[in-house]
This record gives sequence, structure tokens and C-alpha cells, in this order.
Amino acid sequence: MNFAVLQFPGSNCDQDCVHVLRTVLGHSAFLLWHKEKSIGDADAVLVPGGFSYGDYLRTGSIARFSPVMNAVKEFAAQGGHVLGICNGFQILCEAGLLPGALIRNRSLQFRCEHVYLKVANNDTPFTNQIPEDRVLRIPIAHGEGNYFCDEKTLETLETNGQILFQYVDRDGDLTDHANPNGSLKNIAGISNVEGNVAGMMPHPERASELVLNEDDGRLIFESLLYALNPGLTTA
Amino acid sequence: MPADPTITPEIITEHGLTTSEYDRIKEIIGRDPNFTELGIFSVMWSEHCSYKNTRLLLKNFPVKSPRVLVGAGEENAGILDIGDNLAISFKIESHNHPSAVEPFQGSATGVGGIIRDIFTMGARPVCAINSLRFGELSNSEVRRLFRGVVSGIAHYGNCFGIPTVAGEVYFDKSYEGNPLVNAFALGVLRHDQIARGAAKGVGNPVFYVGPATGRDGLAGAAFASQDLTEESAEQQRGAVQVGDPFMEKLCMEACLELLSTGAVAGIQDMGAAGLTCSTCETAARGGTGVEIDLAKVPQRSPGMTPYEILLSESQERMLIIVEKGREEEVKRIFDKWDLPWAEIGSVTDTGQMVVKNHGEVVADLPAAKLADEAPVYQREAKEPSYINEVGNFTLDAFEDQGDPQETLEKLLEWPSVASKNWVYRQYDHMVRANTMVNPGSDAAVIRIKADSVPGGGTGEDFPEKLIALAVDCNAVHVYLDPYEGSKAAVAECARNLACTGAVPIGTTDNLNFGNPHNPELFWQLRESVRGLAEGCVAFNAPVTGGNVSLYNQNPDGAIDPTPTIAMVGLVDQKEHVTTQWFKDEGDAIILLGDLVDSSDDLEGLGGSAYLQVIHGQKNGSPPACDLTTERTLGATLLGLIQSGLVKSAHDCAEGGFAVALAESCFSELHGRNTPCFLGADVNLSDSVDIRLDALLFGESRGRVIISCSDLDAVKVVERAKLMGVPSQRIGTVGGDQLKIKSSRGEHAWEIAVLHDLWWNSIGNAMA
Amino acid sequence: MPLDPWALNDVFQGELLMKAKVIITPKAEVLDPQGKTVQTALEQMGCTGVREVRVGKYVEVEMDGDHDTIKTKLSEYADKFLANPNIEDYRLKLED
Amino acid sequence: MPLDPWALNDVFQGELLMKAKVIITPKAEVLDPQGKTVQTALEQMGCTGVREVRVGKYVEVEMDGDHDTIKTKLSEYADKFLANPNIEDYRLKLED
Ligand SMILES: Nc1ncnc2c1ncn2[C@@H]1O[C@H](COP(=O)(O)OP(=O)(O)O)[C@@H](O)[C@H]1O
Ligand SMILES: [Mg+2]
Repeated sequence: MNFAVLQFPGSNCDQDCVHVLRTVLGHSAFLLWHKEKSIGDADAVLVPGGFSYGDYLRTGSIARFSPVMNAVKEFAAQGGHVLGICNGFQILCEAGLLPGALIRNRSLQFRCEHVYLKVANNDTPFTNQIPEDRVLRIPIAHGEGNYFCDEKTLETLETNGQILFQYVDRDGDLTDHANPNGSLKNIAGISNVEGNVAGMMPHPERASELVLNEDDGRLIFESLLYALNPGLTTA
Repeated sequence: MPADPTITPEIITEHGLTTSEYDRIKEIIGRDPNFTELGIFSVMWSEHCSYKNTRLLLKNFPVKSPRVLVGAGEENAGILDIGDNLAISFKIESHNHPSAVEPFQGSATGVGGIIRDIFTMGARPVCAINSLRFGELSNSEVRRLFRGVVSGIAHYGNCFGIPTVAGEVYFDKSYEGNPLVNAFALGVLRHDQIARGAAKGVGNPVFYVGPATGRDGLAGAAFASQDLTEESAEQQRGAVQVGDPFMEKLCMEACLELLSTGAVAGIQDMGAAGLTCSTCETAARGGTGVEIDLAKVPQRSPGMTPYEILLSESQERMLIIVEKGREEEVKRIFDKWDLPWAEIGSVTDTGQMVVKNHGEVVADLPAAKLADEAPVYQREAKEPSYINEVGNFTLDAFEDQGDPQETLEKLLEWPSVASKNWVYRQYDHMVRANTMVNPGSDAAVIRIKADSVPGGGTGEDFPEKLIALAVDCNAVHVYLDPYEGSKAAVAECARNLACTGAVPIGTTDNLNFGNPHNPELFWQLRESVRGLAEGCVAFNAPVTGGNVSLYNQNPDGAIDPTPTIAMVGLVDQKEHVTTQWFKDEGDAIILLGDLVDSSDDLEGLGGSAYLQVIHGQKNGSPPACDLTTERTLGATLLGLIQSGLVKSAHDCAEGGFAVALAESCFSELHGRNTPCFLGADVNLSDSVDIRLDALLFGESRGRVIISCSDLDAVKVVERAKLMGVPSQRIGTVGGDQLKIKSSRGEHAWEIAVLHDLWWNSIGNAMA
Repeated sequence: MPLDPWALNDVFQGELLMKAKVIITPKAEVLDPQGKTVQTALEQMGCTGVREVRVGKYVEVEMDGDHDTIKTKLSEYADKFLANPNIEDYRLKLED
Repeated sequence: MPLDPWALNDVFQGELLMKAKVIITPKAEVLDPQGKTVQTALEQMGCTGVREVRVGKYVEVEMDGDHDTIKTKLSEYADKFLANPNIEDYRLKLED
């Protein structure tokens, strides 16, 4: 498979995603500069983490106007798979590809630590390889990951199974203590109604190799690979 | 534009220049300088830029080893070979005074400055660490500074995308009003990617890249070179530098991309003394001259004078000397990254730094003399009177502790010993996906992979390298005995690296001291440098660069002398990476080194955390540091680790044996709010002739607590002894209590309780 | 490039230069962690009687054009860029 | 908690409730990277004629008290807490 990893001014997890896709999973991946108008021959798009445009004004608010985002929107409209991680999630929300918004952590502090995640829906292109009841351990690193949407949107998210990941404690329980940023319903990741566009605050690319002490994040990339082509095996 | 003032003796003094220095300037240029030129001399000859009071001392540092590719002082940062055509560049730098004035921006721009130093060398910055000192947290002004500094570092590093992987924080009254903020960055490059800050090639154009110049940070270098007073702070408040990490990230990417084209003849960041320092230093290094026109320099504020433009310390700016004929490549790349640039002048063969403004010459000075011929002073040194008092201190007045229960709790809760998670959880310590050992263990470990080098990650490959980093300095020990304390700072750093499985390869130091004109303070500095130099020689870890920050005082006096040492080491294989936490129930706990240094009358309690916390005393000779013993210990530990025998290793430092043992029982947090504990059952009842407080809380040097599987215990002890390191099995890992049996009885603590005190102490103080 | 306050000839060249202000506030139903923290802090410092604090953004734009053009233009950009309608309200104010 | 607009009995209980606004802007001579970035973004989106953008903060405080007391109180806290005097200016506005 061939992945396009978007690169905005201020992206800083772009290379990390390329590393995991290429070196860890053995697929091809290329950096796609934000001024490009097409996503080329990519099979899927990753919107990586970082501080696009310095996170000035609002996270993701400027990046979403980059020329490449039009191409991403078209790609998504045709059913293409798009995954936004951290700042990528924020950009996808700003771009209207995902509902809701990510506001300031309730602690008002940046938080970098491992969190536990429950998979709220195992039947999606981003979670299909994750065993039911498996609690994932993946790091977060953000100052604005507090997911918010209005009540009606929340209802639709719930009814449609659009909530993908929720912050839980080690035993898988949804507690306030486990919520690192104040997100509604402990939401850590969601998808659009169609299910082909997803965003998540935790960084699976930082937890895809055992030398970095954790490889639960791999399951998310493997799910996506399976969704793109069920016949594939990964390295 | 206001006319330049005429130069009077008052103006000369205000510029921090003495009459004899002024005479020297006249001698060098053969006439009176104009106001702009005076400003240039004042910053170039400030302590910050010229090291005029410390240059002679710094000559004592070892600076050579077969690994050194670029040595200390040659360029912005030194470079060490790490094999396979790869190299690392690292350096530490202070931003103390700016942080005292404006903690958030002061620390943020400190991080920005050191990152620039690294990518100026052609290296890709891959990690940062920092060393911080504040007054006591009970003071609300201290909390404001602490909060501001930490969030400033977080803001800059996180946004730039560099992981902040280690650091240290201490709280002591002596830093009240004068916090220390020392920031370190490390970058990676190939040998053939080393860039030079020299203005080479007569006729080559000089480019300015980065945001426009404003009045910010005017003469910051000079500000850093005088005592921090209410007046000097007030002056600086009008000129706070604001950092833009986003801009710097773009600037770095653009510079690295440009360097790979070969169109760059020389490159230099505009740090302290901005445009002034960068032009005259590049010319001096190139043996050339440089001519620039200020009218071409992008300006943010209207009506700036040449003096202001030259001395501004606006952030995120670079000076690039381009191979003639290749200007278009520069423009293309900087336009791609939407970065402002301007061609402001060219390289000449005159040896002069000529500055024009709209064609009119406003400064014309000999570049090499300006950069290299600053006055050098041998300051007077005198042993301070308190040293005598320290030497007379005995333990007689203090009764030995019968019950250590509460003492251990208090020590673990003491902010200087307590967990620094309130700090490092605000730093992204994992970005770039290389951090193998996160903050919280003795040293951090990162891996160097293909995408760590500029232009890397596109197929070509090399064996991954593992780099370990630690930063240390127990300034109380340095205060009580600058020579022994400084040796010990180096030894502790090396020990922390050894505990992690690394061999030290280089050092960078930040000398934070008081006013060098005070003979007693200068004595501290001189003795400290002597100790540091010996330490670096002992561990074969040459000094590759560093920073001097003098004039650190508040109205009550100088700070404790704080020579911060950051050391970098290499881990040979990933299997050797070791952390400080106990791993498995039933493992043997072994102590390497003597429980107490028997030649020390104070049994390790001199200058200890125990004396400070329990007895309110900062007194007594600190334990001596025997570098041979330390080196043997390090080599032995490393040998054991490399043989695969060691499961955890943690050295004893502040708080002594008991604190180190407790810390080994707290695992790295498995996940948010989810600590894991493994208790320990230790028997020290053989040590009958040692005071209990000294046994548990003494800070004798050269001790490491390791754990290994029960079956290996005998082998480990025997091997260590064979290498000449005293060693004994002292207990077993397991349970949920920390149990210590001494000749005075049995003592037990719930790990969960200790962890809670230790983990939340700073967070609670900051809530 | 920053505006030179003396370069008023811009105006004389027949163009107008105006200062517009966009005040962006979190919607009432959106949690405002910053406001909450400021409120608590004020109370802790002894500032009594505070009932609510909301923290928003203030954007000052200096631009060429007459009142109406600027208003139309800026409303457009405030709608689609300066404020996020999911979580924020905004008010636009023009000088005079 | 957002204030219930109908709960005017606060006022009837003899106390006054006022809304004060604190507008905090980066000082003129201080770099405003955020403003600069927003300006460039506006230009790239085709919003022409923008000469300068500065981004500041807007703090809305609802508190008990009369005009003068609130003014004195808030000025004090704006000075020492809401604004960072090193790099920011502020203006205080009271309703009415
Ligand atoms: N300012 C900081 N930034 C990042 N990590 C820090 C900071 N301060 C302390 N740490 C981390 O906390 C751990 C304990 O620090 P310290 O008590 O100084 O260790 P040691 O006594 O072994 O030198 C180390 O891993 C250190 O890197
Ligand atoms: Mg240690």
C-alpha cells in the first residue's frame, strides 16, 4: 500500500508516521507538501501530528485552508481512507471532515503520557484488527485534546458507532480519572458517519515498536491496511 | 531618527566598559569609536560573548579525544564522531536573566537559541534537556517563575517538535529572584554535513533569513553580563524577546534543505548580540571582511537606529553566506517555506566589518580584533570565610535518628528529591519516535535512526545508534566544597549514564556563578573548574562546548555556585539499555560500592538533603569524590550490564541509600495515574558501627543499587569484587512494602504511601 | 511589513485605512477551561464576588478599504476562519 | 456555570451584577507571531489589503459590585494577573 502523509508548515510527526509505515510495516509512504493540489496515487491519507502553523489562532484553523486539503476532501468524498492523528484530528475537525472540535485541556497544561484506550467500535477500518475488550496503551501529547460537540452531534456519534476510542483506566473502565483532557464522554477518537475518515488524539505511531516500549499502536495501522486490502500481510 | 548621543564617560560606563577597555578600543581602531561602534564593542566584549573573565580558566578543560571533530570554541557547538560516518553536536546554554524578567518568553527563547546553535552546525536537532533552579516553592513569586519557565520550555520545544527527554530541577533559597534556566539540545549529522560559521569567498553574498528585526532583546548579552538588579531588570522589561517556535521550525527545515544543496559557504545564527556578533564572528573565522547595509535588513519597528538594528536580539534569524551565483537556490527554498529573506551585503577581503545604512558607513571595525581580541582578565581569588566554618562542622550536635520512618517520607516529599513529573509531563518527550527511556530514570536514551540525520529517511540506512543523556549538579555540595562538589557533579553524570548502560563520550557544562569581581565568588569558580576538568579527564569525556553565566545574584547574595554538567554517552546495543526500576519479584538486590565512606568523618552527611530537610542546615564538608573509584565502578557496572546480568540499576544521590531504594521500588508510570510497585526487603543489620541516619540518608559517593535474578546474584557479587568494587547482596525484590532491617530495628514503609508523597509533592505545591 | 505611523500618505492616496476588531468568545454551552481557571485563580487571590469568567480572543485587523467593504470582507473571514462556529461566537466592530 | 439570565433576583437581593471586559493586546513593540501568522493566512486566502493583525485576549468577568468597586478591583488583578505587563497592554471596559 502507498500512504500520503501530509506535511504542513509546523507538522512534526510526519516523519514518524512515514517511519512506521515504511520501516516497521514495510509499506510505502511519501510526504505530501501542503501546497500540492493532488494526493497522487496514494491509497490512504495520514494527517500527522504537530503544530501546523504554530497552532496559532486555533489548532488546525489555518492548515485546513491549504491547497492539499481540497484534494483530501475529494478523496474522502469518494470513500478514500483518511486518518488524522493529534493535530491531524484537529485539522480534520476544522475542515468539517469530522464533527466537533478540540479545545484546551481542562488542566490548561500540555500533557505527554501513556493513556489507556478502549475501542468503542471494533468494526471500522481503523479498529478491525483490535481484539474485543483489548485495552490499548498509547501515548498522548497535546495541549488541546478536549473533545467537544453539541448534544445532538454526540447523540449521532453514539447511535452511528462513530466513537472509536475512549480514555479508560487500566481495567477498561470509563472513569473521570482516566480522562486526561476533559473530553466529552472520554472521547479519544471518532470517525465520520461514512466511517472512512477518522481522527484520534493519541499517537499510535509512537507505540508501534517494542524498542519504544509499546506496540499497541500497530494494531490501528494494521486495521487500516486490512481495510484497504484484506489479503495483505504486514512485515 | 534621533541623532546618536555623544560619547561621555557615563555612556561608556553604561555600556559596561572600563576606561582601560575604552582606551584599548581607541588603540585598536586608531580613533574614537562612534556611538554605534561603542555598542558593538560593548556587546562583543561582554562576558557573555567574550568570556573575558573566564577564558583563562576554561583553558583547563580537556577538549580533545579521537571522537572530537569540531572542538570547544571553534564553532557554535562541538561535534563528536559516533561511528559509521555519523556525528552528534550538542551544547548547553543559559537564559537566566531573561527568565527572571519574563519566565515564559525567557525560557522559551533559551530553548530556541540552543536549538539554533545546533542546526547552524548542519545537524538535525533530535532532543533537548534542561536544568532548572528556583527558590523555595512556598514563595508565590517562585511558583510564578517556575510555572512560567516550565510552560515556556514546553511551548517552544513541543511546538518545534523536539522531544525534551531529561532534566533536573532543584529548589533552594539562594536562587530566589535569580532562577537558573539552562537549556541543552543535541543534533545528529553525517561527517560530510558539518557546516561552518565562516564568511568564506570574497564576493559571496550575505543573506539574512527569518523574521524582521525589532527592538526586542536590545543588548541582551550585556544584560546577562551584569548583576541582576531591579534597574537592569526594568531596562530589560522594555525589550522582552518573544519566541516563535513555528518560525524556527521552518527556518531549521529550510536551512537544512539549503545546506544539502552545497550553495552555502557559511552559516551562523543570530543569537546573543544578533547581527553584530554573527557578522563579525563569521568574518573573523573566515579571515575575511563583511560589508552589510542595514537599510536592506527587514525591520519590524519604524525608525530603528543602526545601533538598535545591530544590537537587537530578535529571535529566529540566521545569517547565510551563499556561494556566488547560487542565490536563486536560496530564494527558492526560503520561498517554499514562506520565510522572509534579504540579501544584505557581501564578503570582502578587507578584514573589516563595514556596516552601512542607506550607503552611509555607520561602523567600520576590524572583525578579527573585535571577535578575538577582547580583553582577558585574571581575576583575584580568595577562599571564602565560610569554607573554614564548613570544615569545622561535626555531627556531635545531632543525635542519631532512632526512627527513620518520617524522615524518609519527608525526604521523598522534598521538592528537590520528589518526582519531577509535574514538569516533564508538560514536555513532549516522545516526538520523533526515538525515546527509549523516558524522563524518570537515571538517564534518557534515544535512538538515532535514518530520519535523525538531515535529509535522511529516504532509503539509505545505517546501524541504529543509542545515545544516553543526563544532566546533574548538586550545587549545595559545590557551595560547601567547589572542587570536590564539581568533581562529584561530573561523576554523578557519568554514573547515571553507566546505570543506563552507556559509556560517556562528551560533556557540555554551564557555569552559573556570581559576580567574578568578588574574589570569594571567583574562587568558587576557579576551584569548580579545576574539579570539572579533572572529572572530565577521568571519564574521558572532553568538554565540547558550554556556557558561562556570571552575575547570578539577588540582593541577599550570590546563588549557590552551579556548574551544570550535561553528559552524553553511547549505548552499544539496545539490550544493554537499563532503567532504575526493579523488574521482578524475587530478584536479588545488590549494592555496588561501600555503604558508607569510612574515611569521611561525617559519614556522607555533610551537605546532605537529610541535614537540610531534617536539621535545617546547609553545612559540613560534602563527601569526597574519588575519581578512580568512580571510574572503576562505572566500568564494572557497564561490564555487568553488557553481560546481561543486570535488570535494574540506580545510583544513590540526594537522600542517600534509602531514597534511591525507594525510587527503585516505584516503576515508571505504566500509564496515566497508574503506578506499578515492587517492594524490597533489605537487611543492613551487619553495619553496626554506622549511625543509622548516615546509613540510610548519607550521600557517600560511588554507590549503585542494582537488581538481578536470584540465580545470578553470586556471580554478580563475585565479578564486581574481582574488578575491585565492594559489593554485597543486601536483599530481595518483592511485596508491597519497603523493608529495611538495621542493627537498630526493622523499618517498613508502604510503597504506595511513599510513592504518593514523592509523585504528587510538586503538583500539590503548584495546585 | 509593519505600518509606519508617519506614512499617512496611504490615506491621502485616496485609500482608507481602518481598524477592525473581532471579539471571539466561547459559546455559552461550551466548557471554557481557561475561564474556569481564571475565575478560580481570582477567587484564590482574594478577588471576591466573581460570578463568571469567560476567556476569548481579540483580533485587531488594520486594513485598507471603506467601512462597508471591510465589514463584508471581514465577516466572511470571521465566519469561515477567525471563529469556529461549533464552539465560538464572534462580534465584529469597526472604528467609528 | 453560565449565568441564568432569568435569575435576576441576585440583583433584587440588593446587589449589583456587572459585566466587565478586559481586552489584552500584545504591546506595540513586542513581536506577535500569532498576529503575523494570521495576517499571512488571510492574505493567502485572498483577503487583500490587510496591513496588520494583532491577536490578543478577551476576558469577560461577571461580578458583584458597583461600577467603581469593580473597576478598582479588576484593574488591580488585570495589572498583576490577567495581563503580563512585560509584553501586554490591557484595557478595562465596564458595561454602561
Ligand atoms: N526539567 C526536567 N525535564 C525533564 N525531565 C526531568 C526534569 N527534571 C527531572 N527530570 C527527570 O526526572 C528524573 C529524576 O531526576 P533527578 O532527581 O535529577 O535524577 P538523578 O538524581 O538520578 O540525577 C530524571 O529522569 C530526569 O531526567
Ligand atoms: Mg541518578
